[in-house]
Amino acid sequence: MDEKIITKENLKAMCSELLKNNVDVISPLENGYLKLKSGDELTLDSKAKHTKASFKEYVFPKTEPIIFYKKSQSDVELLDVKMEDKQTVIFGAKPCDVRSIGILRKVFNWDYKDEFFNVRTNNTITIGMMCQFCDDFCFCTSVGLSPVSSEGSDIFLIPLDENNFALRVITPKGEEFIKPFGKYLMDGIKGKSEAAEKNVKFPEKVFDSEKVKEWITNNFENEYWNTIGKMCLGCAQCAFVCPVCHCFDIVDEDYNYTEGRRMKNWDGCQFDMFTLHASGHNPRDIQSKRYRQRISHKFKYYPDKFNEILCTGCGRCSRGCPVSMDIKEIVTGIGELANKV
Amino acid sequence: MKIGVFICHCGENIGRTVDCVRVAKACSFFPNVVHSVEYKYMCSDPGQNMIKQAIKDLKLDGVVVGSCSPHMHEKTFRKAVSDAGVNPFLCEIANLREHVSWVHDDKEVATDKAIDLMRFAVEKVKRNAPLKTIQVPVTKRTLVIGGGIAGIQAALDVANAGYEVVLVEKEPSIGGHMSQLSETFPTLDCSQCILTPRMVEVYQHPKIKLMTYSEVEKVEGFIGNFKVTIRKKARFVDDTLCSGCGDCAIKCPIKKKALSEFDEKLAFRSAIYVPFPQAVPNIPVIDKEVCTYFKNGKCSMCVKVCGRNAIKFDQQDEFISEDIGAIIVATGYKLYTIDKKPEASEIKGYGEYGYGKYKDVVDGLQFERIASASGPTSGEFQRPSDGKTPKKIVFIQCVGSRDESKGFSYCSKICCMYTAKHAMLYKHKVHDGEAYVFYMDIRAGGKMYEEFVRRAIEEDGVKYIRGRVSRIYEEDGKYIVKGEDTLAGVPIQIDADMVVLATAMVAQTDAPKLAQTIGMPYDNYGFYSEVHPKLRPVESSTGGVFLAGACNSPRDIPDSVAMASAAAAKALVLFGSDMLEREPTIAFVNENLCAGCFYCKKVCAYNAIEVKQIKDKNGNVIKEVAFVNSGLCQGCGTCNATCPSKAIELIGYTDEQIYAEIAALM
Amino acid sequence: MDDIKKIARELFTSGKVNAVLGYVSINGQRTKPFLATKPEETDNFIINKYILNNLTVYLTKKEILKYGKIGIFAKGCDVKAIVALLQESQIKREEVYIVGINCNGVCADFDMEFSGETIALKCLNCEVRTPKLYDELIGTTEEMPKADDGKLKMIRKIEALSSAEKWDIFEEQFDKCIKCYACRQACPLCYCERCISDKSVPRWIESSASKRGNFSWNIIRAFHLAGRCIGCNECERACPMEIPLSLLNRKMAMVAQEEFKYVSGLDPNTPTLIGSYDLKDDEDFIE
Amino acid sequence: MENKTFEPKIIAFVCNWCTYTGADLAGTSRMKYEPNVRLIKLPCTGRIDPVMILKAFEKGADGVLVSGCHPGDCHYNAGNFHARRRWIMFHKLLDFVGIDENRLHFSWVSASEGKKFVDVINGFVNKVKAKGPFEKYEKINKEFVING
Amino acid sequence: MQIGYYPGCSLSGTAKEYGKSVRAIFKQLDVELADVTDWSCCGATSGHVTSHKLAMALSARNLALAEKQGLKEIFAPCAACFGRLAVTKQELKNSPALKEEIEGIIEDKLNNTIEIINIIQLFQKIGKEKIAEKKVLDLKNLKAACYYGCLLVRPFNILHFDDAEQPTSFEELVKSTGAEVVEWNYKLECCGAAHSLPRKDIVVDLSKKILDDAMKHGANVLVVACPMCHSNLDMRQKNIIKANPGQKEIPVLYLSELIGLCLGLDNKQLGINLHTIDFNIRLKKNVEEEVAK
Repeated sequence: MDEKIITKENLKAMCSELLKNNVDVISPLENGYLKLKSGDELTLDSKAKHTKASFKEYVFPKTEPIIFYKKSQSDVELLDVKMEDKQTVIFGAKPCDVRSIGILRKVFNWDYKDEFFNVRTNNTITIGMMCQFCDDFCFCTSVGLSPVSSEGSDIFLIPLDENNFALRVITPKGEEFIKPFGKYLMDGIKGKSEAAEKNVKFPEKVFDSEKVKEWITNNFENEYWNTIGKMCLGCAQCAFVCPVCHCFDIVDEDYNYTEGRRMKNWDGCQFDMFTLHASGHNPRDIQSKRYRQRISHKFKYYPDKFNEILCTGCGRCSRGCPVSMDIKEIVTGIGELANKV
Repeated sequence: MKIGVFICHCGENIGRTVDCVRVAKACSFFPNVVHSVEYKYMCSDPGQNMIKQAIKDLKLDGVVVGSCSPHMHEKTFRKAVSDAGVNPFLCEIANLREHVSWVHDDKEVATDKAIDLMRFAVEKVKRNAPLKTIQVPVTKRTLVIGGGIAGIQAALDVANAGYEVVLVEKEPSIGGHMSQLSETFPTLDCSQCILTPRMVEVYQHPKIKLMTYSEVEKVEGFIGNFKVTIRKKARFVDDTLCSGCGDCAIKCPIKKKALSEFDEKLAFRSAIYVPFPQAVPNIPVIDKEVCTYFKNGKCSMCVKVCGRNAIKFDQQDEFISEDIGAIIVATGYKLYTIDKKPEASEIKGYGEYGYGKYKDVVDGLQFERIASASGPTSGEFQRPSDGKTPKKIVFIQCVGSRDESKGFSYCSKICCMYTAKHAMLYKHKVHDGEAYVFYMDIRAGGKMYEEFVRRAIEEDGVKYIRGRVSRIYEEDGKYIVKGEDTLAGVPIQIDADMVVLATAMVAQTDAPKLAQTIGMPYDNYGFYSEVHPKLRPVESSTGGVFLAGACNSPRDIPDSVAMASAAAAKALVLFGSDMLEREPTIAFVNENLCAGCFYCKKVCAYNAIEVKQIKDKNGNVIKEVAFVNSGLCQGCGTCNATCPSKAIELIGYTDEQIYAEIAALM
Repeated sequence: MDDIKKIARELFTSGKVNAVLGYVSINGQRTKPFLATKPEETDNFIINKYILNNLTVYLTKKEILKYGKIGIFAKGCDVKAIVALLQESQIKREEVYIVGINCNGVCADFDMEFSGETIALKCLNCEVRTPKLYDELIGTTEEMPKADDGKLKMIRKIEALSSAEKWDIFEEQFDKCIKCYACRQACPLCYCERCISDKSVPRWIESSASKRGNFSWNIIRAFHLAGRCIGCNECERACPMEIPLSLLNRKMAMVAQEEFKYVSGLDPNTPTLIGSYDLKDDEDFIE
Repeated sequence: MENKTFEPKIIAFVCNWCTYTGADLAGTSRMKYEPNVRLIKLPCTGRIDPVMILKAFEKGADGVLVSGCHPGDCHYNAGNFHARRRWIMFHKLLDFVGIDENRLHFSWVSASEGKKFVDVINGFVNKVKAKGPFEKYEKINKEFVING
Repeated sequence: MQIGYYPGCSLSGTAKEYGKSVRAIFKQLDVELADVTDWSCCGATSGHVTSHKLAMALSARNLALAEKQGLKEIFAPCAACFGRLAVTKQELKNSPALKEEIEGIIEDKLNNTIEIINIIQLFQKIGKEKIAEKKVLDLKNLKAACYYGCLLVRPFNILHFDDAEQPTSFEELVKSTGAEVVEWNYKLECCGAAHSLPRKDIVVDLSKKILDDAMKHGANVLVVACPMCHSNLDMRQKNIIKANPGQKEIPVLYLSELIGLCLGLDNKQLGINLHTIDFNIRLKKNVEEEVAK
């Protein structure tokens, strides 16, 4: 399908129609990625700062039951969780967010297929949008993305002016999705969207991820880790707002004497409990080791295993860090060390 | 875990309102329950044998009995379980009688509640740990606090059994209130005549260390192992040198500045003084407040007359530490103060009786001194204002007692008797005198007591008027006593020469302070609390601390003496073994989790939390954590609740156990 | 402001400390905490309106403790945390060298112009602009912009609501919680070896970021800080979900003051609020 | 809908020495009271941790009762004083976040106050009955129920 | 200072002079008395012996009116009114159920927050300093026996402002006028109260004892703060004298009148001229001479 043009009004109308059809529409608003209540709420501001958290919550919830159980005197009965078969549309997400689903899909479908993730993502249409925001924390270009990257989007929007967007269909799923909305689309004008893309300010590329990976491989015991890691407070803010951090913990919770649920909860590698063994031993006993793990996982282990950097350069973790630790600065530092070698 | 459940019908007591069969059946479906039965009397031998047999046959390692209150039969069932080879602490009791069958009518509802309580207990027992009682050694020395008749009796009993006693008295002499009394009811024995030999016996007893003019400053430790610090107040007289000749007091120029405490302020005493001639020890003290030497350094008459150079103006308070196994508290009482409002604002004084305003309105102890042969009037009945013999005396009972609006609601117990005695003593000496007693009820329960009161009324002609006095005022040298004769239903007015108020026995002013020092409970009135009013009347709830006499509640001499002997017996029971067994319900610290904030230490009433340093292999201190002294810990669990990360847990009531009980609600 | 770098350097050269906790500038006004372990590492030290962090949080962290005696730059409010840590035996006075900062208020966040509009709420009515405890004092106190205490107003407003209305407010706020524990980690007084929320036997606080898990966590967090919280508000600043945690903390501080005349963090020798008692404590709510 | 009257579930945390014994006394005196309360015996009110109260609500209690020895009568001298201080803070906190004061009741019941025990139980049960089920807490409890 | 004022029936009837003097002196002392508009009977005497609830409702109505007027405190000079209002307040506070019922009867809501104060409390509020400041003449010739009667400091479990058996606050106030106060025994004894009508003989007997005791202890004036006491001691004094030949007269003043004299007001302004027993001429003369000076 050729590139089309759609007005903001029509995008809103589209949303309203989706909502009427009982589709969940998620879009970045001032207070984060929220479920819209009406199409009018849609802002689609490509110049807006990143929301505090990514939309990860909607494909990989902060907490969800994965099984229910009923205990009797000698037995336990297990009951599957019925997933709601409901379509979700993520509307107007930044390229660095949209990309996350593709990265996550790999880990959730590697040895064990995570049905919860798969059902949700299969039911999700992602409508990405070109990003015109760039601050000191952004570094998507250093991890192979860009503000105009449509990778991961089913449909991609490029703002042309206040009211008009170029609409590019990226995947067949997107094509299928947009069909009923043909009435809202106008034919595109050649070159207009490309010109808009050219105008976008790209963040400067600050490190070479290959070199970073190589340095990490060879510098497990480097003093650098200690220097940067000791200021970390050990919360999981960075992991929980990150579009691609995906660690989780599984706990059982009774809700009465005989019945309960098994919950899958977000977890974070910066917690001291994360690697605490039952014996009391903790291989990552101090914060700098935990911080090393975070960086290594993102820039070495995950790339090694899945050929994907576990980072989209969105800079969220840095913006929200209570002690202003900046992943961009830290990995850039690694890059510099790598260059010196 | 294999748990056996045993439901007791308690004859019909439980069975009548709880469907025990249904409870047993329901319990059989609880996870881990492998055996669930009911029986008529679980505490009977066959009942206990059922438990033992089931433990053996089914290899049970947990037992829950649904029966009466654990306060009744927990020990019984624990013992049965223990006999069958299972740790006694793996047995839990669900209270199906006091808390269910006796308090509910609806059988359905009661049975449901019983099942719930059983579930709580099953869930708890699953998480019980096998525990061992704690063994602690016993120091076989007794501290007796208070040298009144109760303290004297207790000290003598313990000492005569062969154990050392430290007797601490805050006044310069032992003897207490009994030494102030004239004669005693109902026999009219001379109080001092029967008391003094006992005082001397204490003084001469090789096993008794007597410390007068001393106070307990600090009590550390626990049953069998107390460490007590005693403040020996400076007497300014060296007790090792003084021969008790009394010359100093005779020569002391201060004669009319200090009122005698012993004579209840009806007479003067010198600045250096022995409270009364028969004092034990017969060693004077100097009253710093009135002594001229201490005021301006000008007089030292006593130093001059003392042949043994025993006067030591530079003497300081001494602190003496004693190792003690048992403490007997016998601190006695004081009389209700009526001349001014007591500190507690809710208690109003008896301003309308004019005590403190009219010299001839006196309280019970003052009248004792007036009646006493050793008193300021040498036993002659003279009224304080002008020394005239009172021809008409009004006695008013229940002043401060049985009167919620002005004093205390309790009955002071001895006043009926001492008033009858007072009136009788008066009538015996002033034959033409008239004695009126205003009373509310006459309470004369005791051997020969009622007879004694009848004698006062019938033989000695004391006039008893049932009613309260509303007001006393002076008119022309007479005291107009206005009241009501409730039997006749008429207002009554008596112009008396003297009025005696039967003021109540109340707790010592500093009773709460001592209670806090020792760490034992006291009631709203300031009397020390016994563990159980019927079955454990002489034990305080603090282990190893026993009570004797009026510090526990108002009581007379025979009761005090009996109680003192009982307390002594309790101390001796304690000394009967070398080691003590204690419930293992104590706190325990998980040192890995302890962050060393020491909130546990702050809330511990027993100083049971100590600071322990955790060191690495090189001996460097890594951190400081809390450590529980298992001897001191009494197991209240306040530390457990206060600890934010639950690094300290109360064994027997762990968080896990309590959680399990809560979770068993639905 | 005094020559901050010089002061910091001198702490090393005089041998007073082995490491110094201070603020370094990132770009212009933004600052971040930094532990200098060598004199030359103090070159970027700065004091400005954006020294938002409460550095005392580091005083209980193992990796920092190993340096031995630590120098710390501390505002009055931060020093309150030091006082609380002293009360709770977490630090030894002689192990910490306090460079007290006479404070004229800090900005609510980075990237803002400092004014009466943007002053951090905790700075309003601050009574410890000159720290209560220090070894050395720098700076001077000057006039501070005045502003409305919005949080206090909000507390008063909530107090006036019905139980159901209050519940709805907090249910909505707590529901946002993702259990990242940034509030806990940023809190100088959350130093437990193992937070009760991380304990699983028994699990008093469910670890799920479910509604009830979140409710328990937020209530117990506030309760464990009741009478202890010194009001630095780092928890709220750290919260990525913007839960107004200070409402609870301040409410508890208000109760402490109203009921017990207790203000935390003023005097290391005062008995702590929880851990002590008075015979005359309020009784009216108990039957 | 439901004709049956609402029977609240109430958990009581009581100390062993006073209130539990007071409840025993109510029993031995054959006094009758409402059957809705389930006692959990603890050594002392000092042992009562606010997390327990919260957990009781979480487990479906419509009300929580806390009771121990009168001030000054604590078997452990000061456990109830420390408890009282904690409760002051905690009940104000719960009130602030919207847990109705009528659902959390504090009382002193001594070993000799069987009658008071009965009054406290009946009074509180009636109070909670008047309030109805704790729907607000039920709602957050039922966020993830078996396929519901 | 403004204060709510509940005069009660006596002060406009049998105790007119009390009402008159109260208004006069508080004006002098810069206290504005804001009358409770549309006030009705307080429920004393026949009220509360007829029906407990009627008495409650009557007082409650007045309290509700005062609340609506925005008054925070009301001053009731009559000891009986004061007692009824204070008791009602307390009882309704103790029993929410009763309060609800009474609210139903009076068809009005009651916050029940109003403070009720009697004349002594009001003087205490104003302060002796204020009286001293406004003092015109010293009443040093007066030897006053202060008579509390039964109601002034009772019921003590509600009042708490003075000891019910040994009160001293009245004397303290009277001393500030310069008058000497005598110690005597009958300051709390019963005057016969409402027996005034059905059993005059009882009043004669009881009140005589009070008068005698006061004179015996050297008093030349009796000071009261209750209309009932005043009528028994003043109005019935003639009967007492008639029944007891040789009985001497003693003038009986209201506390407000005594203070009024001290503030320089004259007999007429204070209504002293309305008394049965003349305020002793010699005393009056002394007072007038002082004024002249």
